[in-house]
Amino acid sequence: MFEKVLIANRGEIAVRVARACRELGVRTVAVYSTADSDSAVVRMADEAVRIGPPASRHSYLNAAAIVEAARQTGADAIHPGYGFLSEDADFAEVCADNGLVFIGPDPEVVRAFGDKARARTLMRQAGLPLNAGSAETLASAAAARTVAKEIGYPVIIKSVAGGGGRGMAVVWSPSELADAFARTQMAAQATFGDNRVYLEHYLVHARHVEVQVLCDAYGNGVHLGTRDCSAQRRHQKLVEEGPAPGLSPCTLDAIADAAVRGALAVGYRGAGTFEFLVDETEGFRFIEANCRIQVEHPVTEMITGLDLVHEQLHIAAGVRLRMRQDEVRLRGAAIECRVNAEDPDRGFAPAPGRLDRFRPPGGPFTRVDTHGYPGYLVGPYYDSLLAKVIVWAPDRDLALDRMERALAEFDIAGPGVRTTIPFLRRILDDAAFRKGRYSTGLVDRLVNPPAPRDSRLPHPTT
Amino acid sequence: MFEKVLIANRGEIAVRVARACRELGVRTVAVYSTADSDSAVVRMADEAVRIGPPASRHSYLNAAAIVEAARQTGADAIHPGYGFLSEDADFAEVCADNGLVFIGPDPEVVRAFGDKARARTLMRQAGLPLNAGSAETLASAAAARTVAKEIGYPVIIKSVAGGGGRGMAVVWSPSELADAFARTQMAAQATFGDNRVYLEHYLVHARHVEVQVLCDAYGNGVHLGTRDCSAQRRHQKLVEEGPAPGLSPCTLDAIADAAVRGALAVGYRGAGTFEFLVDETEGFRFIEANCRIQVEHPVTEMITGLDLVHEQLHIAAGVRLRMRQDEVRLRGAAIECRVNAEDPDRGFAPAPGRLDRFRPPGGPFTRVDTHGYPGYLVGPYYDSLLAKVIVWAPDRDLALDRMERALAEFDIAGPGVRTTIPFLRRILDDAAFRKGRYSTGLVDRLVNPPAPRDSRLPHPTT
Amino acid sequence: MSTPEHEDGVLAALRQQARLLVGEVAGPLRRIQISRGDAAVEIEWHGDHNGGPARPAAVPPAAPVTATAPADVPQAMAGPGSGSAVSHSIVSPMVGTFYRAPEPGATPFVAVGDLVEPDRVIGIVEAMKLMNEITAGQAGRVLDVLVDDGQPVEFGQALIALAPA
Amino acid sequence: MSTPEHEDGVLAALRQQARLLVGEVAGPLRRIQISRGDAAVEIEWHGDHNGGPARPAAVPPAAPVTATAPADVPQAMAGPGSGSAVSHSIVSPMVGTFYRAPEPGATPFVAVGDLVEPDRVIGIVEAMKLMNEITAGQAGRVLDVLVDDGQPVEFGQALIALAPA
Repeated sequence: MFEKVLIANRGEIAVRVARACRELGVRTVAVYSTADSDSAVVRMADEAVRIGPPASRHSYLNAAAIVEAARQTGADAIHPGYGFLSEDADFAEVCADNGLVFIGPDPEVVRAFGDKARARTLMRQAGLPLNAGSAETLASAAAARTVAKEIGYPVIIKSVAGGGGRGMAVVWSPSELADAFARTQMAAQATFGDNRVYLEHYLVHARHVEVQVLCDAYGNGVHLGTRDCSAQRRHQKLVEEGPAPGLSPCTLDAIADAAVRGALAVGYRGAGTFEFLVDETEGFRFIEANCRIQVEHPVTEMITGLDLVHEQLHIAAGVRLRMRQDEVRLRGAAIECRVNAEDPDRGFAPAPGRLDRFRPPGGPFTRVDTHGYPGYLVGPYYDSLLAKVIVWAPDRDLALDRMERALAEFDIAGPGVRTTIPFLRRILDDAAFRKGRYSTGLVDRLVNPPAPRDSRLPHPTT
Repeated sequence: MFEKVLIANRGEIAVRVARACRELGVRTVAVYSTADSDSAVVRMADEAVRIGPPASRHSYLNAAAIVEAARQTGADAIHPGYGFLSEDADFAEVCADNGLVFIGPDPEVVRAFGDKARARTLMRQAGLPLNAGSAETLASAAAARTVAKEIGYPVIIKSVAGGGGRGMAVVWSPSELADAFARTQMAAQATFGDNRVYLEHYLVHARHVEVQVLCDAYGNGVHLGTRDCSAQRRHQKLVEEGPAPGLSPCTLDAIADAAVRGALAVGYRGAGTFEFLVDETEGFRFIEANCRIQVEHPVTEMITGLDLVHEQLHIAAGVRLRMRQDEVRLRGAAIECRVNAEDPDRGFAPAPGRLDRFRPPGGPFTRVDTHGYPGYLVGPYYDSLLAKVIVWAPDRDLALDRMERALAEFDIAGPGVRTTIPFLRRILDDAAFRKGRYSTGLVDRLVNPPAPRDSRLPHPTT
Repeated sequence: MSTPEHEDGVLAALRQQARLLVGEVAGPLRRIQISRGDAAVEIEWHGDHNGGPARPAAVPPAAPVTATAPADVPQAMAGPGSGSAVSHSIVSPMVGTFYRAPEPGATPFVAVGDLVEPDRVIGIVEAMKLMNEITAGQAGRVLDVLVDDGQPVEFGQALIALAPA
Repeated sequence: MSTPEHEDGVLAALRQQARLLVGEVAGPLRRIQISRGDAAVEIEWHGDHNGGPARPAAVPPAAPVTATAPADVPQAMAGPGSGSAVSHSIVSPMVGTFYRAPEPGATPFVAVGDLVEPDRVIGIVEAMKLMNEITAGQAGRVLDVLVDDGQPVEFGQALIALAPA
């Protein structure tokens, strides 16, 4: 195992990684921007290095500063968390060049999955079912129109370098295509510095199901079951649960097996997530893979009893996978709610401020991962995730009741501070959600109660 | 299920019960003394009734006020928690007389187990192995000497009405007996209003192992595995864990089966705990039973996935036991540490005060049951339990590492406030504890490091 | 952000504090202000309270009484020495049901304006089917009866506002 | 009660705040007080600081500067307009290793008492094997060199205390 790990992240995931390291007896180095001087992980880590100003570009995305901090403190590995540099193949290479273990897959694998079009090609070769769409990137709107005509509308135009729900547009009819194509290209260039786009069939009532996999450096891989992440607003997940409800065990197994097959085909190493769309007939298609720990990984931890960050550390340290597939036991149901510092009544606008009161829920089978504390200043610089509330129960119904109890208990207050808790409670209260029969349209239905629909308008789920 | 439950308790257990009720859709009534106006359960419950002044005798032990509060609010059941009225057979009867369900066993069962001598008789009849000792209560020091001579020294003199580690004395030689007998009688009279005492063989290096049982009103009973509570200071538990480590599965099964046999023999109903002493050869003897939810019940919850307070409520509402013995699956290892507002450096003297900072640990498989919050005033009126930290892991070693991490994370500070956390960390750090090879002498060894022993002095483990 | 329940809880706590203060201090109210952000309750009385003639000039006008919630419930226990100079509450010594009169329809034990002696019964609190007579505890004039007939009362709840004689 | 680690953490944070303040305000120190209960750091400077002659009577003696930890790290960035009237810190623009001289054994770029121009190199911060020259950013007199040669520095860490010219 490593002696000392540098945590190249902030917020709740940095705290999460610090906890895992401490439990394994690994010393930790936090890095932080000047906006995060008082952060929980700075307090929790064995050492902390200030690496830059608030702007992520000069701090948490500043590879040189992070590697330098690792060198200064003598860290032997870097855990990138999620977001920031976690899926940056160049950073993974710089780490290797500087004798640091990047806790994640090989740079080539990160790079392959970072290119959504290339990922599709690789997974097709591995035998995974794909959503109908362009085989490669599209050179022009005309090329896009040809493919769209072939597979039928609606279609979704996606940025090759996209991620986190950005750089995509749904197109409902041929007349909207040229415009949407140009817009997506432009947005992709601006956001990712890469204007390449591709196109897929758009499933209106799809469910977003993902599989957690773990692979070691010796060609062994297992899956740890499924998670349903269909409760999304503008492709941002709000609620995740596992196992994915309302699907036959046979379908769940088939999806999970496909994920492991895909992972092993590319020599994946570490913890990864394979995402699928599942239609109403339980047909499933690969959409993308994430080469990092996922925000919603605690759902899987609650169900399997495993600590995924421990496993990441073991695998990165060269340990063989510590379980066979038949030793992975899924038990009960778990749900995660993301508590964001956003105002659901004002279009989920960020609502930062100082937390005068911050009392997370506790009690049986209730877990809270957060960097918040009383007096903490939620700043405007980073994403608005403030806490994750995760509950477990022997069955899904009780897990929902438990989550309602936990959210009702969560006491957060401060001038200007608003959170998504009231909206999360509306989701839990929704009859379709309660029954486990919901798709990616759920949240928009709750945000915008149904009205006479004009199919020519851009669909709000984009 | 009940419509509304009155919680006749305070502190963390009142919060615990309120959570369980809320998850089952049961409305709650908190009762509180004037010292607890700002308590967490008052804030959490649907209704709250102020029942008396700080002194427990006039508030939490005031049966009339509690029953009246139940009547006023229309509660249909009373959950007594632990301590206070939880094992008061008269209170259970008063509840029944007033049409209220007392969530616990029948008053006769409570009364039988409340008389330690009678409990021994009943359990002997049920075929449970007993510690050698007097068959009945002892009329005089002479009678005690006769029994002691028969079974051999050391012996322990116990109050028939005792509990919570009070009203007992260890006697190492005949010359000390008369004195100890008189002292225990006097203490028993003063503390419990009942001077009857009995006598047992005293096991110096015993382990304290208890079994959680659940029985319904229809003669069905299961056990939920064992807990080891040997880490005690003056018979007050500091750390509990499950399953009891270092014992053969065969012994654990035998103890657990004995507990269920004992419970069914007396028509036990609800959640109960049967306590045993286990000697170095894994011989075990019944010592007493507790007719209530136990402080350390979360250890069992973490291992079984069950919610014991839910089960209490279901059973009291007349539901059949919801699991057979072969459906109870024990998984992994759990540990609980009691964080008391006491100063370990000053003989564990209560160290109350206002909590300026109160940030409990979080993260994977880490549970905190507490009524504390930032700004909470720990008062001098009640017991000093401030929080219970419970962790789970697939194996005991990782659970210990996780507990160390969690305790290190727990941030409590306020003028005058001290907690047992530093001492708990010493226990976790102890080599014998780490190996799972410890007995009831562990804590005293840590409090008073070994010195040349004079066997004529009262032994420090009393 | 607080969930609605919690916000209501704060407001309810503030209201309760206000209610207790009003019961314990008495005198004609001018204004109650309840806040939530940083929780505050402010109560203002008219300068010439006690319902009687204007107070002598030597006594300064009543300043607003401010309390911050959550605060300990004031323990306005009955008995000599515990009353304020201005007013005093006779509180319930137990949880129960308050009765203003010895039986339904009968004349109430006391009315606003009555002068009472310490051993005067001012009402009954029924608990566990026992009728407990509540005495004034000290001499004074009844300023207000704070609980309606037949209403449940908590321990320490103010029943009668009294101007000590 | 805090665990020892946390207590150390508070103390360390206080010490860091003190260190930063000392670096950023400069002047001869009189006293540093670090507390822990409710966390406070108090620093007092001598009235006649700047290491030079006694200041004109028009300037009042420096008052104690008090900061409460945990506070945001003061962002004493180099550049005109950001310095205080009394002193100014030249800070490291990156994480790296600070060197006072162009090579081992050579004369340091600056010494205490030197007058520097804005473009004067005051040291080097090595990061990722690149040598980054740090310039004074504004004119002034070097009051103190706050980091030893070859020591690691964080982003924003004060390197040189400067009295603006």
